[in-house]
Amino acid sequence: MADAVIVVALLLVAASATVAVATRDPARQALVLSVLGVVLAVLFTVLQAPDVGLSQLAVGSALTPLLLMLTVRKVRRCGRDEEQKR
Amino acid sequence: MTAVMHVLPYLVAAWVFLAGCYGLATSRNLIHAVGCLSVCQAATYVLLLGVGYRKDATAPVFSDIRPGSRPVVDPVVQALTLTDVVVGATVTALLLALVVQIAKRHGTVDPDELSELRG
Amino acid sequence: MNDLLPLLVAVPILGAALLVVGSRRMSRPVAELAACTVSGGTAGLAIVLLLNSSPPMTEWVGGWTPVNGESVGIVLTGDGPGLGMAALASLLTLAAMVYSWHYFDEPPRRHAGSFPALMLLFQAGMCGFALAGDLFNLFVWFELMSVVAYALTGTRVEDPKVVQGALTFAVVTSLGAYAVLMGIGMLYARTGELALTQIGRGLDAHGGPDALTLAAFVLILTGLLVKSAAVPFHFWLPDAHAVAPTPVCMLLSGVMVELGTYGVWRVYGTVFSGPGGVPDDDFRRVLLVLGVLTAVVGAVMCWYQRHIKRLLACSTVAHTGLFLIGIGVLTPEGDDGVALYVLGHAGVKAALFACTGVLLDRYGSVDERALHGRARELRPVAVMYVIGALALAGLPPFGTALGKAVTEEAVGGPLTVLMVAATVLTAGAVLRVAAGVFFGLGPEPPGSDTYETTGTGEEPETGSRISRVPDTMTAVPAVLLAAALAVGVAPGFAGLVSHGVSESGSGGLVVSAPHWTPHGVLLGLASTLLATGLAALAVTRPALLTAPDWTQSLRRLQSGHVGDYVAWLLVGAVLLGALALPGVTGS
Amino acid sequence: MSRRVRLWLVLTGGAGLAVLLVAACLNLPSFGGDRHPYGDRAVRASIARHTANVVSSVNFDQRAFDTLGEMTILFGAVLGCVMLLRQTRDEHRARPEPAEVAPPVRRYALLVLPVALVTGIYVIAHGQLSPGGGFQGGVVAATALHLLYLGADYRALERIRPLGVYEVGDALAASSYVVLGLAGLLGSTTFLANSLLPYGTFNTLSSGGTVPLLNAAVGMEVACAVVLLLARFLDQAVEIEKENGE
Repeated sequence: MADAVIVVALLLVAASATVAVATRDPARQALVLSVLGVVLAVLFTVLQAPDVGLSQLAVGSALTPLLLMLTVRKVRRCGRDEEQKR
Repeated sequence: MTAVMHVLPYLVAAWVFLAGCYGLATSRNLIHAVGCLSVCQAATYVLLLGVGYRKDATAPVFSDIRPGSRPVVDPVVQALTLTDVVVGATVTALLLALVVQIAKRHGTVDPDELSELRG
Repeated sequence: MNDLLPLLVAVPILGAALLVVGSRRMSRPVAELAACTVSGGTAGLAIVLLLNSSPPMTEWVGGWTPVNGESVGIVLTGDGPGLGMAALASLLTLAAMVYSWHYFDEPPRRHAGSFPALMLLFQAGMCGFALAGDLFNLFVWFELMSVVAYALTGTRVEDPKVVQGALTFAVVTSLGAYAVLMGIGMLYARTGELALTQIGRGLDAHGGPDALTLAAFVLILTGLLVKSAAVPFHFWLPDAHAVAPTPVCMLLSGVMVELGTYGVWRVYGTVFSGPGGVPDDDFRRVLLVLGVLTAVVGAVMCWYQRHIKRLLACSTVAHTGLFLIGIGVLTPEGDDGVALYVLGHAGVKAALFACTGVLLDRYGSVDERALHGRARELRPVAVMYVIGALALAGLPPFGTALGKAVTEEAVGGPLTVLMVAATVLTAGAVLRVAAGVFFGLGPEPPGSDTYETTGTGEEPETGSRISRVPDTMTAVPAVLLAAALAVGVAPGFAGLVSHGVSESGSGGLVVSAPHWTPHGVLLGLASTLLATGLAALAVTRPALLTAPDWTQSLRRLQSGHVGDYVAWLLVGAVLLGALALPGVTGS
Repeated sequence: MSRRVRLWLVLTGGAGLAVLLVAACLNLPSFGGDRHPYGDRAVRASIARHTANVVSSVNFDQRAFDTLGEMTILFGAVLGCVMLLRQTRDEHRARPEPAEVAPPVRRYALLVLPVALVTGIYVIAHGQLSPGGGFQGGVVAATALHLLYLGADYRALERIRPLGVYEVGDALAASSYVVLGLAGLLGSTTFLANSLLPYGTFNTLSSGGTVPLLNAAVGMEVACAVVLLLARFLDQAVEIEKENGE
């Protein structure tokens, strides 16, 4: 039983990582990355690492995507400024 | 099932690492590239924790089980991964700070269009 | 005494943290003075420890001394090479901080301490890396060193080049670090240990090398060679060095890159040199092939640069190749030679960067052609530049010359010729710059071709162009050159270095202390003469030296594109694997 | 290099590396194996020092030196971000308009905020007992504060977030970790030695000697650092603008 859960979690990690790489739009990628973060946290919990799971949940599914989204926003604003100048 | 199970976590780690490298090398957007780098790093977490797993063992926390009553998984790799997670977040932050500045100074985040340093 | 080892890391960290608190109310000179004091104190401690490092010290942090040969703690190795690198890093940090006295005009508001604090953290990272005796701890300090270096490289965010160079540096190095971590995971899976020597023992206990050993070797070496900028992992280095502030360049080129090479030496010697690791022949093949490639590519790239900082950076690449060759022959003499060479090179290269910084701040340019004949008035700098270039070529009795001579003797044969050629080419390029920029020799420069980085239009790092060169900016390179000279002439110094290296290195084999031989002196003089001749030729008959087509394609590879560099990193890892493969399949 | 050539290079390199990694994976001890010498020793050492959460014992006692490095990386990254994302000469600050937030979102955010904050602090405090500790709790607490941006607006966030205080807090937390290490050196001759305080009763808040103190220092450091990092990025995304007409 435990094995089956681990296999499912592992496959989900592989799948969401692949999707994250294949998603070329950074805003969407940030969302996929936060899904990857959650899936990783689940995997870690299944692998009996609640400590790491907790920090992955906080960092991987909240902090990193948040930073990515803020960067996307800033970059879009810079892009708009460029447009205006032209 | 079991034969695959013996190596599956490692293979997943290798796959994730290579997928991240592929995305990083072929990326058309630096923000996307930074995301891919954090995918690469996820591979290291999977590998480390996979290495430390012990079948039918519990988490290395003795707040609700008596010490020695059950086998526990390897706590050392967990500590290493914990360090790694924090390091990963800081590297991502620093890289994104640089990307923000690139967007400001170059007006683009497409690596194909950055042409200041050559030859 | 060994209990003081962790202080080499802790003191700069504490200093940096307190500086950040204090500098909110401190004026800049006070903050900088405080930082210099901390850095200098650490350097002093490193030297005191270094003098007491025979026999080598080990320290189990937190008092976790092994019980029955097993420990759960982290070990630090305080042997000659480790403490030597820590002392070198500390002294060079001090030099860079003195050099950058009153340097950047615009620290972020109420963050006057940011730059010196980051320099202190850089110092802590380098000291930690040099002392690490535990593989994961090595990774942690590797990361600290890298993270701080990215920030320092990107300091002048207003310049588009700067942010681009810093980002490529950061991406490539981070990927290398993750490769190291994958390798650590594999070694931990096999041996269940993290201390370097324990891992080595665990590998030996398991029997001959297999695919896992090979993969771990490749992954870990990839990360370390990215740091030491070996071909084809070197692309980040010219980009980062061209854009980093001068004091940071002094550190990057003078000691951080060398720490990567040191890491290769340390990890191979402790982890992979046993029967369960990678056989000697294969390791020799890996390092010699990469070393030769690196030396050739670095030297050729160096000759064709016009951006002076980039030129010096490429010369560092070439020298990394020479260091790898020296280590690669796997003899105690080779190790001694490289140790001396690294010390001499650090002084000379940092001095050359410091002098280039003066040009940048005085004329707002580091372009060889734009500066042609403009720096005639800077006599002292010109003299130091020429001396530095000659020392780079291997003019006795500089430390570079002694190290080069000893290494050349250890490698022997065609490799000696290659070493001479590489130094002649890089030193010739620096001499050419000196002749053109400081003495206005040669014809007026021709127009530029399109595919290259020029050094014009740079912002001076002092805010506005300086009219008078501050004393600190000329005193520091002078002291550094004097130190490089001292490495070569101080009686008994070479013997001490050799003693320290042999005690920790290849089985405590004691060899005769390296010393000047007639052969070595002749080789050094010959290199110097050739370099001077080459520079003279470049100045008088530039038409003879037009770039052949293949160098253009070599330069085209240096594209500044992150994706390219990552692709090369993957190819390089495969190359490493292929070079080390025979020994693994053979046994 | 053209995109095509790069793709070929990546595929060649990737394929080679893939072969190497797969071959290595087949040689790794099989997943779930029973041989973990270092891990077993760490568990024994942790119990001997009355630390119920072995991961905390490894992080803050046995391998506390790693954590020093890790905390310093975070500290350095914050300094670096402050430097890289500073307001440069050609930029100015634009006051953001007070944003209209939908009332349900606002209620939800303001409700969750204290809960998340308390959770974060709880997680830090129980680091040596239950899963969690300085890192996790610190990140949770710091991220929680930013719910205020959702719930109220940027100005409200700026009022409760005097960055100077967090900067000082960040640096002081980092220095207190080192100072605790130095106390070990003075008190019992080795840096970061955990022998100053009694190990306490197993499974209580004060158990583990210096582990809870180091844990708290790291918690504070992480919380302040994450607040500062997010603040820099928010600044860039919301406030700092390029001067017009240059």
